[in-house]
Amino acid sequence: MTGFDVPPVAFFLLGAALLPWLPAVGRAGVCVLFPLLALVHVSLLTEGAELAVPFLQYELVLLKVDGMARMFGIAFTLVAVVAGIYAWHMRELKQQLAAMLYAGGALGVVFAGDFFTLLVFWELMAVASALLVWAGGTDRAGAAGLRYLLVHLLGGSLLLAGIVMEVYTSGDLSVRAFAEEFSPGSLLILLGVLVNAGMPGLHAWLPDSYPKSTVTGSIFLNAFTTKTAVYVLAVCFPGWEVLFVCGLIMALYAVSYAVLANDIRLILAYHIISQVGYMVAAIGIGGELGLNSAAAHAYNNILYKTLMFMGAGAVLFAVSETRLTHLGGLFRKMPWVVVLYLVGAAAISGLPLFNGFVSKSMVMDAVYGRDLGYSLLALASVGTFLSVGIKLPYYTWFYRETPRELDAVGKPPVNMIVAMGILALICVAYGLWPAWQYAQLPYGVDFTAYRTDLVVKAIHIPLGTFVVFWFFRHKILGEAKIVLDTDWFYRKPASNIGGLILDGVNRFFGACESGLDRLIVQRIVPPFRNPIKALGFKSGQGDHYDPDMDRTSLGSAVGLTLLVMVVALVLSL
Amino acid sequence: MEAWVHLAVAILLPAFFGALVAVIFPARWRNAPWVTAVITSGLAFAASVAGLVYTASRGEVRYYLGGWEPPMGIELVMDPLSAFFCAVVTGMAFFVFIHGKTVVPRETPGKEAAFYSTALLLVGGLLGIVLTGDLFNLYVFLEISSLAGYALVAIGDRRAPFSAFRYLILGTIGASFYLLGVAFIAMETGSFNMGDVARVVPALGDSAPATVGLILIVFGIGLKMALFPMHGWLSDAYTYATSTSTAIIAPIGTKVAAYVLLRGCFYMFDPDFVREGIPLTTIIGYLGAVGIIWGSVLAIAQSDLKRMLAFSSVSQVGYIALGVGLASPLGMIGAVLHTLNHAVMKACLFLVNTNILSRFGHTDIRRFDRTFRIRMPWTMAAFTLAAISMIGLPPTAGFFSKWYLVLGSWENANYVFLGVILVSSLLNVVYFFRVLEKIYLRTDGEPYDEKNEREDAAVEREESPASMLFPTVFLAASLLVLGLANAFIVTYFIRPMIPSGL
Amino acid sequence: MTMNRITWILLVLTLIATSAASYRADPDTFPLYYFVFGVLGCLLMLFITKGVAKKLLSRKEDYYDRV
Amino acid sequence: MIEFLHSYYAYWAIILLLVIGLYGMLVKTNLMKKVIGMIIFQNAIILLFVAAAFKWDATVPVLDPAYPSEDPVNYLNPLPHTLMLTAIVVGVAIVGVAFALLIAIYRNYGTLEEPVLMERMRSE
Repeated sequence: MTGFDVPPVAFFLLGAALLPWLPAVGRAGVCVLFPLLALVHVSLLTEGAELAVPFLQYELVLLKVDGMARMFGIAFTLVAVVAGIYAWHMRELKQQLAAMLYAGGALGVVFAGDFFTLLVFWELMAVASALLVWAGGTDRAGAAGLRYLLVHLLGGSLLLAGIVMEVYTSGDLSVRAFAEEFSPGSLLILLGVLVNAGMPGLHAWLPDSYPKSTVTGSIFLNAFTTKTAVYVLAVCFPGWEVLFVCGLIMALYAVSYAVLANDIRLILAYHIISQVGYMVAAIGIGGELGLNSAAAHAYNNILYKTLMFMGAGAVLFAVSETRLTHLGGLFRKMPWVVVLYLVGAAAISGLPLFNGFVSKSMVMDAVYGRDLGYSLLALASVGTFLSVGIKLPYYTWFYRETPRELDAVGKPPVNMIVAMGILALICVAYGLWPAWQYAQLPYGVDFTAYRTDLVVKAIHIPLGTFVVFWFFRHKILGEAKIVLDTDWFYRKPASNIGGLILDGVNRFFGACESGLDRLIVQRIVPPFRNPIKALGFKSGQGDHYDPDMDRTSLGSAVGLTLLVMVVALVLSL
Repeated sequence: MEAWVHLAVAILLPAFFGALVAVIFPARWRNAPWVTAVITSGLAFAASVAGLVYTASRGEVRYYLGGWEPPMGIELVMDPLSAFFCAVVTGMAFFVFIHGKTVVPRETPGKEAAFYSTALLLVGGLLGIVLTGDLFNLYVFLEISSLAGYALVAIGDRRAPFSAFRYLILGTIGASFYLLGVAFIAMETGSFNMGDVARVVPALGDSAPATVGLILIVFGIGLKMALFPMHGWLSDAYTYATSTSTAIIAPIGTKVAAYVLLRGCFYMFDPDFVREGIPLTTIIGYLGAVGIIWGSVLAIAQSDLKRMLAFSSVSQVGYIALGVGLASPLGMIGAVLHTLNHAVMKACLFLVNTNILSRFGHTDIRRFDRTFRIRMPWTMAAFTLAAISMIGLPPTAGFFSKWYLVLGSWENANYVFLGVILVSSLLNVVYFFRVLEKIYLRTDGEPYDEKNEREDAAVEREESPASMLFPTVFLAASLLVLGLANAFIVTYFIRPMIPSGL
Repeated sequence: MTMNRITWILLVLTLIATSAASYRADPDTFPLYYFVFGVLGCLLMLFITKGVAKKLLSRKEDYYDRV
Repeated sequence: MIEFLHSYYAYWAIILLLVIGLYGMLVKTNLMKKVIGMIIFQNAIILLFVAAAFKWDATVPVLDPAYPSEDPVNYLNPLPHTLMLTAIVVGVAIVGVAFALLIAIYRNYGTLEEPVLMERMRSE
């Protein structure tokens, strides 16, 4: 007990409050210093520390420290510090503010002890992160940001509805593990959290928006939203069998899209979902090993995924281009970026000596015994290595000569390299000395990562993948295209059907769409234009409501009054 | 204690005094009626706030008019409920009067004195309804406010007299039914005093005349409240009256009727009896629920902003009726809180409507466009905030009253009401976003490009004068304050007023 | 990037060494199981995604910008 | 039956007046006739108060040696009757406003027949 039980979010809110008053350099300093203070603070927090304030008849628990929360808190503050360094050159107040609030929101969620507090920070995250998407500045980013916000508000509403029901049935506001049964409340909460976790079907906001954010914005985006969702799942739904299935779907579905994607930040975005899939599956297994492995994997994932996004950001910063088909041969321009990125890639692929190996092995160990699930996760790791381990770096930095239009490229600033270097160092350190990691886990650990079978497996799968890749390397790149995902359903405007009726799938979608269109345009909208007519009253005549045409006579208004009176009297006597 | 007794009458007097004073100034002093109205309503507001604070901490105040004790004489009673409604009525009147400085002389040139005098009579009548402890006296105040209301509605455009006439016929029927109900209750209990009635009624047991009396009172007053389906007078009256008339009648007129509803159902009669003996509150609640949906649907159908707001009033009054219908502490909190919130929101929206009308000469939603937000940024910001509050998004005030209603419905396991509240929030989104989209997003189908930018740059800012802008923005901002302070308001002002039997 | 002979030899040596280690640790499992898994899995993934999904779901880049 | 009707004849007359008033407001299309219906309706209610507060063999509440003052049966309750004075005044005010509105309507549209009036408002 340090006797200083302040919620860590306070540091970020304080920092955000300071930002507008400072000159540009000072702002960048604040963005590193305050997260650093928060990091120190979080690492000094002792388990069991609690800060509660009364609110109405409830008690809001702003701070509640346990192993799981502490682990996520350290990861979040750590990555906020490094991201602050990475963004040192960036002088835009709006982005800095949004980033601080966003990171603060994530910490608020993690250390929230009751659902109201959690929800408040949850919504803060949604709004702040939408600002980061909008900061992209392009029309596409603007539209994507709006879609992003709408989806998250929907998710937040589901969560709110679930929480209301849950609090009402149980009267208990505290964040806690739910018994595995589908009450309406817990189901709504689960759905709301799964929106943020990126469950396929509810996930399209992620690949839609992350690649459209700014260089630095996507660094923050990748770390917080999905991982807080993982945290909430781990705390509230440990051992829910349905999550195991969800996790498998996430891991495979997203990795398939990552294999197809052409934009490097899109590949990484899909990989967020895929990696979260591992964690969700581990949570679905539950138990100490399951939760430990989920927490460890989330922790490591935050580190190496941020590192990789930083690499992609450096490319974008230097050449303003992120499509693989338009990149190539950039190795000589940014050797350090490549090397550091490859550390991250090795970690995500689970190669021995890197931190990803440790946690991925833990997850696989937790899943061991469920043969189909085990094989499917192994298959997902093939896709992981294929897309971010080889495809992305190969076509970006090594394949063919530098395209002419990219020839006069800028160099990524030093602070970016430094930030990447710090993360790479941590990734390697945790890989070499897994005991450091075990010590932080919420439950006691009885696990050895460097077991022969695990090491062999971690080497053989990438080897096999690499051989196939090399064989087909000239065919895999393909053309500059995009691949439709479920955001199609809300992005494609209703009026455009003609050009789509080309093949089976499209005809099906088209039919659904035109059906919906007909339903909305011809059935749902017109009655709203003139409800009087739609309900069959004699006075309703035109297509649109017209006060003069649709005015009821005075006699009928008097009649209605009498009717109400008579009905009420009859019912009451 | 002694001095505080006069607080009750101190709320009532300024309005009537102002109504008399406003007409005596020579015509040269053009602003004198306005100043009178602002000062007197401000005094009444201050007295109401003082009364609110006093009653919240020290309980009710009784004032015997002329020194005659009830049941012979008439008493004014200021308890937490009536003090709360007084504060709402006078507060709204104060801000709307400030706003009228330039609007009234333009819309009704040469008749400012008559206008303010009538408007103050309206306010005085409404305050009288809220404060009086006597059933017949309430009828008199009801008719004072109604007559002033008919007159205010009638000073509009060509159609206004007819809409005022409709209002008059229906309003008189409502008031007559109320009087009939009073006759039944007086015949059964032998007293016109509400306190006496409340003491006698439980002893009567299941008395048919008293029940009939209550029902007549409730639905007679329901007509004044525009409870569905007795809202036929409302849309025309609000649409064709002058801007300031609507702005003053709309936020407070129906709310005071809601006050009578609460008073009659929960204070004069035993809440248990009203809830279970006769299904009166249930009927009110379901009528409110239907009204919520019906008002929202019709609001979507409107192309005129003012008429849309009028129908939205029908819908919002439904929320209050729904809260009464729940007949539980949470429902009561929701209803009372929504009265306050809706008064502020509606006043703000009608003021915005006036600002738009006075700058652009029309309030046709179909003709709204992007330039609005450049020409009147503050007004549009106020509109947006009020719209968000109407929809009920946190942390604006509108969210919290709906929240209590949702909690109340959930507690009563009334899923119909729950569904209605959720569906109506969606419908609210539809009709408000239709406007917001035009103001903030719509670029006529074209992508936003340099041409638009140049056009936008050519548009000059023409915000309303300060006398109009201040009340609008202040009310909008207070929505946020009310939202954040809702826990305080509920704990200190609303909880003390919940009757013991509820 | 080029893959010269030495690199390939290194890869094969790694494969053999690790397989041998695996065999020593547990003679019952097939030492090259995960290598084959990697090869087949990669082929499967490429086949499914490129062959099926890309035909059905891929669009020009300005797909969403066209009205 | 006759007895029942007889003992409550004042109320029957009042109910009849109420119905006539409502009928006027409900069915008649001429706005002036609606106002007349409204007047009848209001006055019926006033009569109800007057009738209800009256009792035979009692006097006004002024002390009279002929009537023993200790027995309240001998005196009328004056309150309903006096209150009705106010109600009559209110009623007159309403009628006045209604007529003023009718004049304004007639000036604007040249008719007091509701269907014609609505037709003219429509064609504007």
